[in-house]
Amino acid sequence: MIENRPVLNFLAHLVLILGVAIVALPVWIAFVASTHTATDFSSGTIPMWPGPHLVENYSRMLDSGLSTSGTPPVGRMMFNSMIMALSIAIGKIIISVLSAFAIVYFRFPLRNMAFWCIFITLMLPVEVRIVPTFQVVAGLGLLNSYAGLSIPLIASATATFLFRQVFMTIPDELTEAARIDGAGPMKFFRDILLPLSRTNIAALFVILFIYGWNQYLWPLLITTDAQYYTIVAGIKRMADAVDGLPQWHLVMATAMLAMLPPVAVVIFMQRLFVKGLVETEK
Amino acid sequence: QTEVQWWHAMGGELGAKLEEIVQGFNDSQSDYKVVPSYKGTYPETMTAAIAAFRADEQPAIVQVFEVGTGTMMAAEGAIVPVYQLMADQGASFDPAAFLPQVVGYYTDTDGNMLSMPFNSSTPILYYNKNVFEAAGLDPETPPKTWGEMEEFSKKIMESGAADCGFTTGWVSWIQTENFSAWHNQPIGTMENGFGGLDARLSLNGPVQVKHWGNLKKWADEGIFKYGGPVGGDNAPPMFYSQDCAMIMNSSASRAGVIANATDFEVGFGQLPYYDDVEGAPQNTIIGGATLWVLSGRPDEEYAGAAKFFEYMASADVQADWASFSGYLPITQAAADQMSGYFSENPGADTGLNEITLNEPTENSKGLRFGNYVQIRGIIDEEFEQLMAGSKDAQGALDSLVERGNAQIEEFQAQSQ
Amino acid sequence: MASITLDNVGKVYPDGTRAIGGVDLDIADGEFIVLVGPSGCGKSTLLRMVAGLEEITDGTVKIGDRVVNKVEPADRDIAMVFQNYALYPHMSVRKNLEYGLKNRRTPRAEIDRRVNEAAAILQIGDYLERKPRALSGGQRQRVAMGRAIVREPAAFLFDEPLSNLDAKLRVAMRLEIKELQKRLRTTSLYVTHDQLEAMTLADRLVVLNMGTVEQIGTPLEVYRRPASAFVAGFIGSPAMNLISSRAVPQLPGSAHAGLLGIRPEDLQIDPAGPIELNIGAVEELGAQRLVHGLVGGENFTVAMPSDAELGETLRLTIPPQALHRFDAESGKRLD
Amino acid sequence: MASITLDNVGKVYPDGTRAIGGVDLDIADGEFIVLVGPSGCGKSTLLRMVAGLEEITDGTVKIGDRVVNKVEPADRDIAMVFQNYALYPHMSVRKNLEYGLKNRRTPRAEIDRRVNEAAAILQIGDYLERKPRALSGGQRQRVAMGRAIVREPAAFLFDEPLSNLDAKLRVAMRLEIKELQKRLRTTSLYVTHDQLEAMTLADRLVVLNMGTVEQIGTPLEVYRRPASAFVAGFIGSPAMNLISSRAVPQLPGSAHAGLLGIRPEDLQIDPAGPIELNIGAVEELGAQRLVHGLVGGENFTVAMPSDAELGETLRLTIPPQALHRFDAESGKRLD
Amino acid sequence: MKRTIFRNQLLPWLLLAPQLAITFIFFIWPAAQAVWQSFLREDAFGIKSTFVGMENYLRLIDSAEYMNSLKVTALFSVSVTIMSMGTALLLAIAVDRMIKSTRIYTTLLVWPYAVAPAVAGILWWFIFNPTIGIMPYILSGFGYDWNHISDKGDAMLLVVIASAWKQISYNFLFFVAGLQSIPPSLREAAAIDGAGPVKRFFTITFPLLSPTTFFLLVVNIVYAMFDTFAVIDSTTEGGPAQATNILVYKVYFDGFVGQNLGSSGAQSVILMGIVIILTVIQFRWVEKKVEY
Ligand SMILES: Nc1ncnc2c1ncn2[C@@H]1O[C@H](COP(=O)(O)OP(=O)(O)OP(=O)(O)O)[C@@H](O)[C@H]1O
Ligand SMILES: Nc1ncnc2c1ncn2[C@@H]1O[C@H](COP(=O)(O)OP(=O)(O)OP(=O)(O)O)[C@@H](O)[C@H]1O
Ligand SMILES: O=P(O)(O)OC[C@H](O)CO
Ligand SMILES: [Mg+2]
Ligand SMILES: [Mg+2]
Repeated sequence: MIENRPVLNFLAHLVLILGVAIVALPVWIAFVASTHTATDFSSGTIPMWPGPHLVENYSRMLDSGLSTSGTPPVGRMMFNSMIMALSIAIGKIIISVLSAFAIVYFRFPLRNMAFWCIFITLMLPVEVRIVPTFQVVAGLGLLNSYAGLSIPLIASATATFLFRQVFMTIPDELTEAARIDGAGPMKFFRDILLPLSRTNIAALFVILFIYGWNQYLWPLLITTDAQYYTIVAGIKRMADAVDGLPQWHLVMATAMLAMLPPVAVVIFMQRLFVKGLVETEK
Repeated sequence: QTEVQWWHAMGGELGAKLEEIVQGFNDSQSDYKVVPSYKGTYPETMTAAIAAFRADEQPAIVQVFEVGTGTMMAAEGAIVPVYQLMADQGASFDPAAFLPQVVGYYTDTDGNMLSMPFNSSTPILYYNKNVFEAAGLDPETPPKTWGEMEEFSKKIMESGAADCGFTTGWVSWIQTENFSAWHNQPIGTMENGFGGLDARLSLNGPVQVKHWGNLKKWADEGIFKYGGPVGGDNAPPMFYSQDCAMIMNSSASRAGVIANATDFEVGFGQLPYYDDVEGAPQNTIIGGATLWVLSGRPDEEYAGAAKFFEYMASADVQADWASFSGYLPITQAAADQMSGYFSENPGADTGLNEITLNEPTENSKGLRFGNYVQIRGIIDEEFEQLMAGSKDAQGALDSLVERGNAQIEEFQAQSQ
Repeated sequence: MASITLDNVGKVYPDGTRAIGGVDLDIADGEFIVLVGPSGCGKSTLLRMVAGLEEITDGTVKIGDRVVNKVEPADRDIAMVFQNYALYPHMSVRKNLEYGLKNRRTPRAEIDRRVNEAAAILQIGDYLERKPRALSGGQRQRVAMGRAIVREPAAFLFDEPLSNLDAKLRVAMRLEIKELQKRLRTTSLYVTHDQLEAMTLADRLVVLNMGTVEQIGTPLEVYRRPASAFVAGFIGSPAMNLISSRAVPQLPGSAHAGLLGIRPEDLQIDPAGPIELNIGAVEELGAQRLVHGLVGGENFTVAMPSDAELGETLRLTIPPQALHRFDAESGKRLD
Repeated sequence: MASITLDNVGKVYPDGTRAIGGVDLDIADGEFIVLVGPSGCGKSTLLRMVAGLEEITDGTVKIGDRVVNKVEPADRDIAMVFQNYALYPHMSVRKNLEYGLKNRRTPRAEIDRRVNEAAAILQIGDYLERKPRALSGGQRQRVAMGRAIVREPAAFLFDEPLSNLDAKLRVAMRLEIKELQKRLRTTSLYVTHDQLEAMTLADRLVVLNMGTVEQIGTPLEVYRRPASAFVAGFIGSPAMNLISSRAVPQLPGSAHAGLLGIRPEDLQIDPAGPIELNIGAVEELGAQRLVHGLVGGENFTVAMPSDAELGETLRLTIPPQALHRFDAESGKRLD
Repeated sequence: MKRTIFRNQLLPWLLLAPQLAITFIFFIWPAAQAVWQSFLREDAFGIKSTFVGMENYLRLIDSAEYMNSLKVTALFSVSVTIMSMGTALLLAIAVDRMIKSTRIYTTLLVWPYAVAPAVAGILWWFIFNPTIGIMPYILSGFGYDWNHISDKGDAMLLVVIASAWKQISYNFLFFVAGLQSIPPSLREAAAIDGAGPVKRFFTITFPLLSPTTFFLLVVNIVYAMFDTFAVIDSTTEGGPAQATNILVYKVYFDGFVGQNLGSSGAQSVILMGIVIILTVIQFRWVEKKVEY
C-alpha cells in the first residue's frame, strides 16, 4: 500500500457495495416476484420482500408450465437447454481441439486457407446471416431436433484460436521429447497434448456452456415444436400475454430458473470461468 | 392415427378454450388427432408459418388473421383453398351457411371461399361501471360519441375515480381501419383493395387525421393511454388494474375481461363516433382470423383437416366458442342458437349489432391488400411517431400511406 | 554405445539462415564432447541434427556405422536432455521415465528394472510418484537425466541442461554429471554456452563460432593455446586482454602488427615491467582483486592478490611464454 | 543529502509473515551501503520500508533528522531505482525524467537544466525522445538511474538494479554505478543477492539472513573475517569449505567442537600437511583447477594452480591465520 | 510457429474435416446465400423470384428507416459501451484498492455475465413495466412519467440499461486484470515521484490501461451491435416507432417478419462488412498490444 488513506478505502467500499446492489437489484426483484401470487402485483404496491409462494410457483412451472403461452413445462425446457448447452460446449471443444492440433502441428498445402476458413466464422455471427442459415438448416431437415439446435453453432474460431494459443505455449521440447520417446502424432495428441490442455478445456467448457445455454435467436427460430423449446427462448413467449395480465410471478420464476444453471456455474467455478473468459478473448 | 398440426394465435383464456374444443374433436373420432400449437401473436404465427413453409416444415392448418388474407390469397401453390379441400375430401361445406359479412371477406373474385372461418370479431367498448359510478356517471350509459368519451374521461379523472379515461387495443385495427369503416371513410382505393392489386391506401383523409390528432391531444392530457403495438398488450392490464376506465378492444377480449376484471363490473358499448361526420356510425368490419390450409402435406392430413373443419363449422361448436370468447357467431345457425344467451347476457351482442348496423358500403366491407401484415407494423410505427411527438397526425398518416403503398407495390412486384 | 561421426555437416534453415556451415567431428565411443560457443552460434542446431529433430541439409551424420540422415529420432537410439527438462508435467516421475520404454513395448519387468536402477543411481527413488511441478529445479534436472538413462541409448545428447539452475546448484549438478559419465561411459554430446561448464566437463571441447568450428581439443589445450582470438576471448574468466600490438610496442613480438593476448592472471607487478597501466576502477573480489584500466589507450584488466599495493599507475611484466599472438585480420593464432 | 538511521526496524506482513526482525543500521551521509543476502531474506522489504512503500511495523526509520515512519514516499526526498526499472512505458525518456520534477512544480528552466545534466552524465542524450520500449536493457537501466538523479534526492535506493541485464552488461554497469557514486556522493542503499556485485560496489556491506543482520562491514572485512558460518558460506566463490572440526582433528583449534571454515584458495599442497583429501572430481578452469573430494568424510574443495600434480589423495596444509572457526550451534564466529 | 511438426499429409485434413464441414455448411454457404439473395426479389412463400441487381441496396440507402436504424445502432452501441465500461472501470478501480475482499466483491459482481441477454431483457422489462414495475413507481415519485411503450427515449434507455447491466461484469473482469497487469512498481515509482492517487490514475494508470480499454471498446461495440438482439426482442421489439430498431434486429425483422428476403440479404451483407472491419481493427490492435 502506497498511501494509507482511510477515506479512499471507505469510498472504494462504498462504490463496490453500491455496484453489488445495482447488479443484484433486478434479480432480487425477480426473485421476490417469483414468490408471490399474481394478485400481489395488481394491488398497486410492489412487494419488496419474498412472499410465501415460492415452492408453489416453482413446482408449478417445473412440472406444468404455462400451457396458454404455448410452452411446455419449464422442466422440459431446462432439459432441452441442458442438452443444447452440453452439445454445443462439447462439440465445439472436440472439433476445435482437433483443428487446432492440425494447424499447429502439421504443415500441409492449403494450411493457410483452412486457417482462414475457420477464422472467417468470427466475422459471420449467426444474427447477421440468420435467414439463409435457417434455410440451410431447414433444407437439411434439422428443424425441431437437438442436432439442429446445436450442430450449426459448434464451429468455433475462438475455441480453435484458444487451443492454438495453448498449443503454441507448449514447449517444442516436450514434443521433441515425445518424438524421441517414440510417440507418433495421435499418441502425442492423446498422451501429452490433451492432458496438458485439461484446465484450458475445462475453462473453455464453462464459457461455452454459458454461451450455449444463453442462445436465444437460434432456438427461437428453428424450434416450432414446443417439445424442443429451450428455456431462454421460451421465456419470452410467457411474458407475452394476450388479453390478460402477464403471469409475472410465474414468468419471474421461470427467469430465475433460466438463470440458475449458468449463474451457478460462474459462481462455483469462478476460477475456471475467469480463466476461460480471459483466454477466449485473447 | 394421423396427426394434423394446427398453428394458432390464441393465447390466454382463448387458448385454453381452443384446446378444449380440439379435445372435443379428438375424442369424437379416432382416425385423426389435431395438435394445436400456440405460436404467439397473429403476425408471429403467420410469419412462423411462412418460414416453415419455406423450410418444408409447415403445419397443415394455420390460423391467419383477417389482414393476412391478401397475402395468403396471392400465394397460389402454397395454399389449398378450403372450398377445394372440402370438395376433394368429399366433406360437407356450405358457404351460404356463414354470415354474409364473413363470406364476403374471405371469398375470391370468382366467389370461392379460400379459408375456413373460425373466429371473427369486431371491436367494441368495455367500461368500468364502478368507476363510472364513482365519478358520478350513469354506469348503464356508455359514451356514444368521441365528444362524450372526452367529456366522461375528464369527469372520471377529475373525480379521481381513475387515472385515465381510456385505452385501446389494436390501434391499427380499431382506431384506424374500423374507425374508417365506422365513419364510412375509405381505407384504400378500389373498394379497399377488393377490386384488385392496383389498389392503394387512402388512410390520410381528414376524418382519420382529425381522430389521430385527437388521440395525441388526449394522450398529452392523460385522457388516453397507449397500450403498445400490434394487439396492445399493455392496454388490458391498464383496464384491469382500474387505471383506465374504458378500453376499446376486440369483442373476443370478453373472455379475458371476464376472467381478469374480478374487482369491478364491466359494461359493454358500441365504438364511439364523431357525430359531425356524415354517415357515422356506418358499420364495423370483422376481424379475427380464419383457418388456412397449406399445401405440401400428406393426403391423410387433408382428410383430417376437412373432417375437423366440418366439426368446427357445426353450430354447437361455434355457439360454444362464441359465447365463451366473445367472437361473433359466424354461421346463421350458431347465431340462432345463441339468441337465448344474448338475452341472458346483456351487451354480449354488441359486436354483432355493430357489424350489422347498416348494409356495408365499399368503405365498410373490409380490406384486402398484399403485405398488409407489414403495413400493420407501419401503422403502429407511425402512430408511435405521433405519440412521441415526432410527427403530427397529418404527417404520420401521410407517411403511413406512402410507406404502406411502397409495401403494396413491392408485393405486386413480388407476385409477378 | 557407439561413436558419432559428422561429415561436413551443414544446415540452412528454410528461411535461408545458414546456421551451420560444414562441420567435421569424430566422437569416439564413450567420449564426452562439449560444444561451446556464444548464443546463436549454432550449438543447438548441430545437436538437434544429431538427434534427428532438425533436417540435415548438407553432409552426413553417422551413429555407429549407420548413416542416420533420414532416420526418425525415435529410431536413432539416442536420448536427449533438454534445457527446460521437457518433463511431461501431467505424468508422475515414474511415468515420465517409463513413457519411452512403453512406447517401444519394452516388457513390464524390464521397465521396472531399468526405472529402479536409474532411480537408484540418481537418488530420485523417493519421489517417483510425484508430479514434476512438485520437484525442485535440481530434482527435475535429475529426472530428465533419468529419462535419458533408462533408455540405455547409444548416445546422450544434452542441450544446456544446467542453465536453468541457480549458480550453486549448477556447480553441484556439474559434478554429478561428471560422475555419472565416468560410471556409464556413454558417448555424449553436450551443449553449453558457459565456458566454465565446458572446461570442467569435457573430454574434448568443440568451440563453435557462427556455425563453424574454431577449435577442437581438450580443455587445457584450448585454454593454453587458443587457436584464435575468438577462442582466447571466449574461454577464461576474467577474459583474456586482447590489445593491438601497437599499444605495447615494448613487448617482444609486437613488431608484427597483430593482436596480443594476455590473461589477466599472467601479469606480475614489476616496477621495471614493460607495461604501464593507468588504473581506473578496482574491484575487490575477496580472494583476488581486479584492476581495470588503460594500457596504451585500450581497456585492460589485471588480476592480482588482494593485498598488493596500488597507486595511480602500475607497471607490469609478463613471461614471454604467456603471451598469445593472433593475426589482426583472421584472428588466427600466429605460432 | 542525508544520513539514514534504522532503529530496531521490523516488519510483519498482514498475513503474519515476519520478514524483518529488528534491524539497526546507521548509514552515514554519502555512504554507499549494499544489502546482500539470499533470496527471500528480506532485502527488498527493508529497502521498501525506507522508501515508504511498505508500512513499518516496528522501530523507526530516520532520514536525516526526521522520523519518516508516517511520511508518504513522495515526501521522503528519496529516489529509487527498481529491478524492472519501472519506466513509464507511455512516456518518452525525457518525460520519464521530468515527471517527478513536474509533480513537484519545479520551474521549467530548472527541469531542463537537470534533465540535460543527467542526460549528459549518463550519455542518454541521444534518445531522450524515444519511448522506453525502443531502448536496450542497458539503456533502460541508465534512464532509470537518470530518473533518480534528476531528483537530486537525499538518498538513492536501488533494488537489484542490474539483475535484469546479461552477465557482460552487468559487469559494465557495475563499473558505471561505481563511477557515478564517486561523482555524486549521494547516500545510497543498494540491494543485491549477487555477492560479487556486493563486494565490488559497497562502502559497507550488510549481510542479511532471514530478516536479521548477520554482519555489517567493509567488503574485505566481511570476506576476511566473516562473522558467522552463514556469511562465510555466502561470500566468496568458490564457497568456503565448512567442515566440522571432528573431520580434521589434526588441525589447531579443532579441539573445540565446532565448524571450521577454510577458503579453497588458502590451502597449499604439502606432503606433510595435516589435511588429507581423497580426490573425487577435478575441474580444470584454465587459470586454476578445483579439486573436489572428501576430507574426513565431508565434501571439500581446493583451488590450486592448474599445473600441480595430482594423485589419488592429496595432503594439504593451511596457514593458521586462514582458519575460521564458528560455533557449531549458533554459527557465530569464535574469535 | 512450431519448430517441431509431424510430417503426415492426410491426417491434418481428417482432423480438420469436422470443423471445415460445419464452417462451410453453416457459415460460408449461408453467407454466400445472403449475398445471392441480396440481388433477388422474392415473394414471401419463396415461390417466385427475380434478379434485381443492386436494387435492394439502393433502396436501403434511400430508406429513412434504414438510416434511422444506423443512427439508433450508433447511439445504442455508444451508450451501452460508455455505461457499462464506465461503471465497470469505477468498480475495478475500487476493487484494485482492496487487499482482502477482492475475491468476495469479484464473485458478487461477475455473475450477471451468465445471465442470458433475453433474461436480462425480461428482468428489466419487468422492473420498468409502466403498470406494475418498481422503477416507474419510484420515478413517478420524482415527477417523471416513465413510459417506454410510447416514449422513444425511455425505450432506448431501457434497452441500454438492460444491455449494459449484463456487460458490466465482463468489463469489470478485464479492467481488474488490466489494472493488475500494470506492474505495481510503476505506481510506486510514480508515488515516489510525488504523484498523489488521482494524479497517478490519470497520468499513469489510465494511460497504461489503454490497451485493455481499447480492446473492451471494440468488444463492447461488437456486443452492443450483435449480441443484444435478444435484449431488444424480449423487450421493445425495436419500437416504439423503430426507436430501438438496431441493425441486427432489422435484418431479422425484415427477413422473418417483413418477409422481404432481398432487403434482409442486403442488410446481412452490409453487416458482414461492418463485422469484418471491427474484427480487423481488433486484431490489428491485439498485435500492437503485444509490443507494449
Ligand atoms: N527454426 C529456425 N529458423 C531460422 N533460423 C533459426 C532457426 N533456429 C535457429 N535459427 C538461427 O540459427 C542460428 C543458430 O541457432 P542455435 O539455436 O543453434 O544457436 P545456439 O548456439 O544454440 O544458441 P543459444 O546458446 O542461444 O541456444 C541462430 O542465428 C538462430 O537465429
Ligand atoms: N506482500 C507480502 N506479504 C507477505 N509476505 C511477503 C510479502 N512480500 C514479501 N513477503 C515475504 O517476506 C520475506 C522477504 O521478502 P523480500 O521480498 O523482502 O525478500 P528479498 O530478500 O528481496 O528476496 P529476493 O532476493 O528474492 O528479491 C519473504 O519470505 C517473502 O515471502
Ligand atoms: O383479437 P382478435 O382475434 O379479435 O383479432 C383482432 C384483429 O382482427 C387482428 O387483425
Ligand atoms: Mg541453443
Ligand atoms: Mg527482492
